[in-house]
Amino acid sequence: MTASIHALKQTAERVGDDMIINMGPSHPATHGTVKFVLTLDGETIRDMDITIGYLHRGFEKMAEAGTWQQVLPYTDRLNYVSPLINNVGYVGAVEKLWGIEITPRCKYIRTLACEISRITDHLTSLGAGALELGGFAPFLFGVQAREVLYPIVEELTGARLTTSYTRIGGLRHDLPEGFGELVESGLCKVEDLCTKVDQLLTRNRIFYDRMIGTGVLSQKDAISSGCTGIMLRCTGVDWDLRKHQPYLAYDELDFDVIVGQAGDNYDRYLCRMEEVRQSIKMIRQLLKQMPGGPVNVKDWNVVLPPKHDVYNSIEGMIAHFKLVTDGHQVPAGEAYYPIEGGNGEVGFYIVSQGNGRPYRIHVRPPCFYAMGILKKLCVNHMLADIIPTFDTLNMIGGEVDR
Amino acid sequence: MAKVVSRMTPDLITQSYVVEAVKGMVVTTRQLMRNLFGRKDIVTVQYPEDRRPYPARARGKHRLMRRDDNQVRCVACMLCATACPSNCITIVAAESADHDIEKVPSTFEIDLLKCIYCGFCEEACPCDAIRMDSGVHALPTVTRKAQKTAKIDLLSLGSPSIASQGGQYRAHDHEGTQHGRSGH
Amino acid sequence: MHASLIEILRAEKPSAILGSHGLGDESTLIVTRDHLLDVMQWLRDDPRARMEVLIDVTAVDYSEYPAHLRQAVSPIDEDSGNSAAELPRYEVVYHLLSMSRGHRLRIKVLVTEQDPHVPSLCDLWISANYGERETFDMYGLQFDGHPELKRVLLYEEFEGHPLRKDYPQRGYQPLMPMPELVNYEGNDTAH
Amino acid sequence: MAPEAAEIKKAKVTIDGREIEVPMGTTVLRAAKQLGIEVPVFCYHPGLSIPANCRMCLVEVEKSPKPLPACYTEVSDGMVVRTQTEKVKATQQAVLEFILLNHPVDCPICDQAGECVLQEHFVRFSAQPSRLFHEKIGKPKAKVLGPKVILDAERCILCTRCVRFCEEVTKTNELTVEMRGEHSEITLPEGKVLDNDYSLSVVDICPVGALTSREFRFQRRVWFLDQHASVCTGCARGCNIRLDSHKNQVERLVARYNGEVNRWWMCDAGRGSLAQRRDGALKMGHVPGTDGESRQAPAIDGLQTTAQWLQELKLRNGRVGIAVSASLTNEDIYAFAGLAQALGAQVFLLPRTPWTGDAVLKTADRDCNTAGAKAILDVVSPGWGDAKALTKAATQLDALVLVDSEIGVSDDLLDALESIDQLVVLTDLPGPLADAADVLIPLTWLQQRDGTLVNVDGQVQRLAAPLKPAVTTVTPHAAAAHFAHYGAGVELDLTERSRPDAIFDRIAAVVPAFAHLNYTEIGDYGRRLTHGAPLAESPARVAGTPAWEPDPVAPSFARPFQLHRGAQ
Amino acid sequence: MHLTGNPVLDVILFTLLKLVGFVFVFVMGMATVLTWVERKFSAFMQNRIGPNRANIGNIRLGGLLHMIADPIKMLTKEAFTPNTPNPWLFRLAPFMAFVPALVVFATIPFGPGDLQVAPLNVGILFIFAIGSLNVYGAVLGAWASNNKWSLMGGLRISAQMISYEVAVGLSLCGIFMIYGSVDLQQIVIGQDGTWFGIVPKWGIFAQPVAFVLYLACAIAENKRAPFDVAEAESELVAGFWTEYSSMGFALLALSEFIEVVLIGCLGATLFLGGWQIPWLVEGTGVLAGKMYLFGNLVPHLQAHAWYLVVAQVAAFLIKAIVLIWLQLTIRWTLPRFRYDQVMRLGWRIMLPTALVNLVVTGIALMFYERF
Repeated sequence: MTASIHALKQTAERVGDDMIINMGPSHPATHGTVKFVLTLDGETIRDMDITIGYLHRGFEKMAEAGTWQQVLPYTDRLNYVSPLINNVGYVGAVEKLWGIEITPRCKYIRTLACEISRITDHLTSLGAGALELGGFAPFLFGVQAREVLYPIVEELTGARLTTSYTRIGGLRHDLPEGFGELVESGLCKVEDLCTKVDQLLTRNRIFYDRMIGTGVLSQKDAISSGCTGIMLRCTGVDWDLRKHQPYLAYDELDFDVIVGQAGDNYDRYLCRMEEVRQSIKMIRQLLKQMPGGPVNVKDWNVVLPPKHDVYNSIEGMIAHFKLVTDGHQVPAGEAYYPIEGGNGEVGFYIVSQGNGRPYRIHVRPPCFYAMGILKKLCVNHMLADIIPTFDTLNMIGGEVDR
Repeated sequence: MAKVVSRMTPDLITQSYVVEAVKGMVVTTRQLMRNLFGRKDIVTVQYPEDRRPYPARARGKHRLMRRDDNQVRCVACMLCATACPSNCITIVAAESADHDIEKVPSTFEIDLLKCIYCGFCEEACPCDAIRMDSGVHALPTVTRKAQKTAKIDLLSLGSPSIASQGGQYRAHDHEGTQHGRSGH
Repeated sequence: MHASLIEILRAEKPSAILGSHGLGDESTLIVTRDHLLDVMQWLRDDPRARMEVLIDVTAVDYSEYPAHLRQAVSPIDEDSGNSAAELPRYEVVYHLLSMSRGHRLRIKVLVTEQDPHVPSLCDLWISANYGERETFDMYGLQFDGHPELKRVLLYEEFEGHPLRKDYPQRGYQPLMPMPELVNYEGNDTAH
Repeated sequence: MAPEAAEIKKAKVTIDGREIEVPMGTTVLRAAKQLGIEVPVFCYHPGLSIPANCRMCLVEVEKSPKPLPACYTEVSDGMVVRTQTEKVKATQQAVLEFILLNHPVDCPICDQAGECVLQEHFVRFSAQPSRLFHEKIGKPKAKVLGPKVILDAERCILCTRCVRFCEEVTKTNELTVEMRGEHSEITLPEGKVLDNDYSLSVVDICPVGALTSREFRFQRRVWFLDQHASVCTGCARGCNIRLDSHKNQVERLVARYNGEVNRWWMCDAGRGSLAQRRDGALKMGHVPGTDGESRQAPAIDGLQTTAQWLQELKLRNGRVGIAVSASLTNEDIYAFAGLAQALGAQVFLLPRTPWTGDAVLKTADRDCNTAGAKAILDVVSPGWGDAKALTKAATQLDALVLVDSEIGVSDDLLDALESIDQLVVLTDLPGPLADAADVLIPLTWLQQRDGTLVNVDGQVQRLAAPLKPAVTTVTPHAAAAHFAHYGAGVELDLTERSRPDAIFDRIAAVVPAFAHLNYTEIGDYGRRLTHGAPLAESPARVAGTPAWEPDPVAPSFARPFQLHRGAQ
Repeated sequence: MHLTGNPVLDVILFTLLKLVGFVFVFVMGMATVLTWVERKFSAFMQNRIGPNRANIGNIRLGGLLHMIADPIKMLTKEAFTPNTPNPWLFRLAPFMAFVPALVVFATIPFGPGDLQVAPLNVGILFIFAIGSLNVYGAVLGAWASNNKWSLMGGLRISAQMISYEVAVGLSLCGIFMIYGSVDLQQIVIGQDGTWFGIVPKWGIFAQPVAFVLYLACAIAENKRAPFDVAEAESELVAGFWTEYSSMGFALLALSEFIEVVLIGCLGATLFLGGWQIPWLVEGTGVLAGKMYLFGNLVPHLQAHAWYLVVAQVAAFLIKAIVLIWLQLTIRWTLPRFRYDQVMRLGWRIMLPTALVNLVVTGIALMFYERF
């Protein structure tokens, strides 16, 4: 006890009049659980120590214990506001390593799922940002718009959040009947609600006073710190994996890469807003161009046989049994599969030892590297500026801490 | 190619606070009025009384399907327990008195606290014996033990499965699966 | 693109390259530890490479990897004097991305168990800071020259490095030692 | 067929473009195997004759119009074989389709699922949907063949391995094939029952789930099992086994190939030998309480009491005897021999009651380490006595430390032991000796110990402690070290933690027969003693086929992928 | 109205009656109802239903019973006191916040004549004087909480309240100048009648800028959104009341709502003509004012029909409620300022504007009086 008091005294001497204050881990603004130890000079932040890892669940270690398939539910919980993107990224990595070419319809449905998830991701960030700046109504409009999409996701996958939708070589389900109309009606509502959020925030001086000029990220820093996604594009860098290294069906879609100019919070807010609109546009195209055909590849070593084959023929039964008990026999090797997640590049780096169990799975979470630059964005700004900055960075604890 | 977002340049009107604040208040007041008189946009579902219909794919509490004679369809092959990422299924197999069935689960227990509702068990089941389409939520309980759902509870949600099994031929079977012997 | 980049590198820095392969659109380059900084600097700055972004830093512990398959992930040149069966335990894996050129490259460094030191890339990329901290946290590899090499996801008191293969799947650790609790009955100064 | 290197002519064959020189008479299958090329088989078993009836191993041979079975076709000089052609693949698919034609959709209720060769081959070589449009042929299911084995005739692929096993190995001829064509099935001839001592070996070699063990039936799915290499302790043969456990509970024993000891087989009695301990091993012993009544106590209490007694006896020069059984590991024997030296006590080596051996594997001697125990005692305590000597000496002993209760106790001996004041019994099983003991110390049992055993042929093999012991029990050599330290005031010449590897090093240094051995080098298959222990001619070693080949279809010991789930 | 026959006792009893009727029934009642209304209104604005679960049997009244359920809950919760050097200050703080907020209602005229609990001729000054005590509650509570976040909230609130006190005072000066009094009843009486027969002679029309300033500054003074930097939940957890639970929390929350009512009442009094009903009855105010000077209400009531008085009280209440509603709408529409922006707004925009407004008013009055 005395030792700690002594240490405290020393700290006090060292920092003089500064106040050291713990922000988090259970602080309302640190959604996703993170701790900032702030050295405050009045309201100005002089130093900032960021502690992450409160949500560390050992995803990468756990993944080594199960089969390739059993990793999938863990990926739901990485970025839990856009789980489908993680699902798609993970199976994409396995398929890349295995050299499996998925069917065109599967590609389109995965792209569709990704874009729906991107909207939910951005809306969460927009809404949470508004909430933290005290705007409860825009927050709820954002969340409502997200809530329009979650039932659609549920209709598609069977769960709102813990989707576990993709399968190696395909998908758990095909699109349900009438899905197109369902999505279209949902998109209209989302557009309407986004307009409301826009009306409430974008031109409001209280709002833009807090957003413009805070959390300014320079292009150089953004690139050097490995920022991707909105964090990178807000600085004006024209880089979007969907456009520049297209995967799935993105090269068949017409959309724009949204970039900002100043790299401040306001730009990030605007980029997110605009990306929601772009995603809506993409979803409409996807539904229009949706090809027919099967969703799963026709290889019983990759995808479980159809149920009626399993129930009624020994061939199907055996294939089913082996795939469940032994897991997918992914050939030895390594692969890195990056896709554009809600916050930037989500990359799965996988190493296989040639059997049913992953040897190593590593996730490259976009926010993790963005957290590395947060200190630079906050120091010498006001305490209150942490809130919009931290929000537009959109840290997702599940993804950063894994 | 890239589209640059249009940043608003603050002008006198936006800088005066009042105009945009009033505009915002118009938005909120409009919602208020719409909902106060007519509840036009209200999205809240009064949960226990009103329920949103679950989609057909929604994964709820598990249920065990039955055979025609109401016996449990499960033959304790343990594929669900194998596929389960959270190890929540406990099955003990036993010899069945029915010579045609041979193997039945004497215990089939799902710890719903451990379950993550991923649906892998339903997907892994080779007998259409376990399903998660019951549309029932796992409700909270006071003790942990109460969440260990036993076979009888799971069966109570079940219904006869129409899927044929073991190559057994039935008239209302799926198309194209008319192979296999008639049950012996 | 990749192939040519690897060829250029092999020509420019022959002593730095231990091996390489290209699978699909991915290329892997194994670099000697001594030349890591050099190669990385070159990759970042040379106009032919222009890998502006260090996308990711991680490591893999190959101690339980089947030796006969190791060549698939560690493409060692046959004339380098190394054999896949005797490769060191750890590999630090860097993923580089060039946004202006649109290509990617994986760089690997072999690290032995006895001498787990790698030069830090913090001077080249800001992202190396967190990436190397995480790798240190999970594998206990030392990144020489890192400004604050401390745990990032786990707590300071954590013992061991969990992603090493010899760390048990269910390794229970005592949680953080609690500081002395204030006894509100006895120590409450207010009463 | 045993290769006589000098006379055999060599033949050059090309398999899949790779050339190899093998002796004439070698089958294509073996030649391919030497090249590391795997040819799938069902009916072929290296320990049995070759019927070539499953046709799974068909390969293309140049100049042959039809594919030939690799298992049966012998190489000839200049032969060109292809195993990966489209034709071979089509053949394999056709064979699998044919085999599966009448195979029931039984995987969910089949014990073999998970280690079934049919499953394995199907996903690797076919994985095609069914084209069957007629009813499958029904055959008897769950037909009891004998006390241990049950047959599901529908699942049978008629590889006839079991029939050949009964003909060629046990020579009991219980099984036969009846009927013809698709109606063929394995049956017992009238009046016969599959009750020979090796009946469970047919379960081991059955590539599918047609023959299953009645005891193991439906007990556990095989992919949940943790597999451990170990040695059977049922008799002096020391058959190599794979011990499959689940949650530290023995589920079954499977024969593990060892060309020097048991090849592919093991007897039913050996498999049954663990059941007694699995179900009824002692977890608590007893010590005399203060009121004269004995009270239940864990091992540590018994150890302390005994050490105290030994100390007192030492002060008053009491006579102490130490009786060990031949079913202890070398390390245990050595430790107790060392203790006897320290106490100045006489050592007695007591055997179990023998049973009837047979010509295949089973030995009459039921002790798993007779050879090792004798080799060590001959050197360390040359004057060791047998059961008769103990009966004679018992009356003069003040105390007797008796290790392992499963020794054959005659009534004479039991009477003699009653005259001993302080009878300390260390054992893993309850029984009359345990009841008679003044102090009873629960021991870990053999499959819970790490240590070495020497089999009847002088093969030193290692038990690798596949199971974890109960915390209330103690290993014998640790007990000996405890007695020596606290009872005799002597440190045994062991390391302080008395680890078996350290003791083994001591044995190797002291006992000449072990001199060339090293604990870590014993490995999964054991090493021979050079001299010291008798080397009997093993029936396993002279029985014909070369001894270098494990069953190609049996699930190998180290499965490439295994779910270790719930093991903790 | 003869209550006892004894005029002195009558006055006392009548005062008590006003106290109960206005302060306890209306103000407290309104504050209590506001706890529900605020949630219900915000819910409707955001397409929700809002509180509706509290019930007696099957009677829910749309959640109105939450007003009863909440105090019961508050009362039965643990009153947690943090490990603080001075728990008494910690306990005192809610009262410091609550009592002044309630006391100032004494001078609000909620009806003509004597319908004012304490007819003070320096009414508005009294309100400022007492109202500014309010800050002590927040500051003491913040400091006594022994919590850095609370302390920061306390620091922010003290600076903010003191700053806006000036602005709110200055913004009202124009009103005093126009109506020539600081007596609230006089100001209300001054707002009788219309200009050009259409526009009521209300403060809001005479001083529109002052009205906006007043509303903004008063909300800032009351530290409600968008000026709630002191309790900004995303920055300071809950600012100065982070550590409060049970009735301490209830009092702090209630005092905030009482101030909402106060801002509404004061705004109605100063800018919306108080209890005046424009176009309908004119001159009653003047008459009532005269009556008041005699300290006896009885002739007034006799002179005016009772229903007119009731209507005027109702008019006042409705005006107050409209302003309260306005505050709620602002609260649920706007995001929050940053602390330095609040201060900048207060000193660099509000204060100069108020001063300019004052000067312009003065000049206008000068011209008005001269010509």
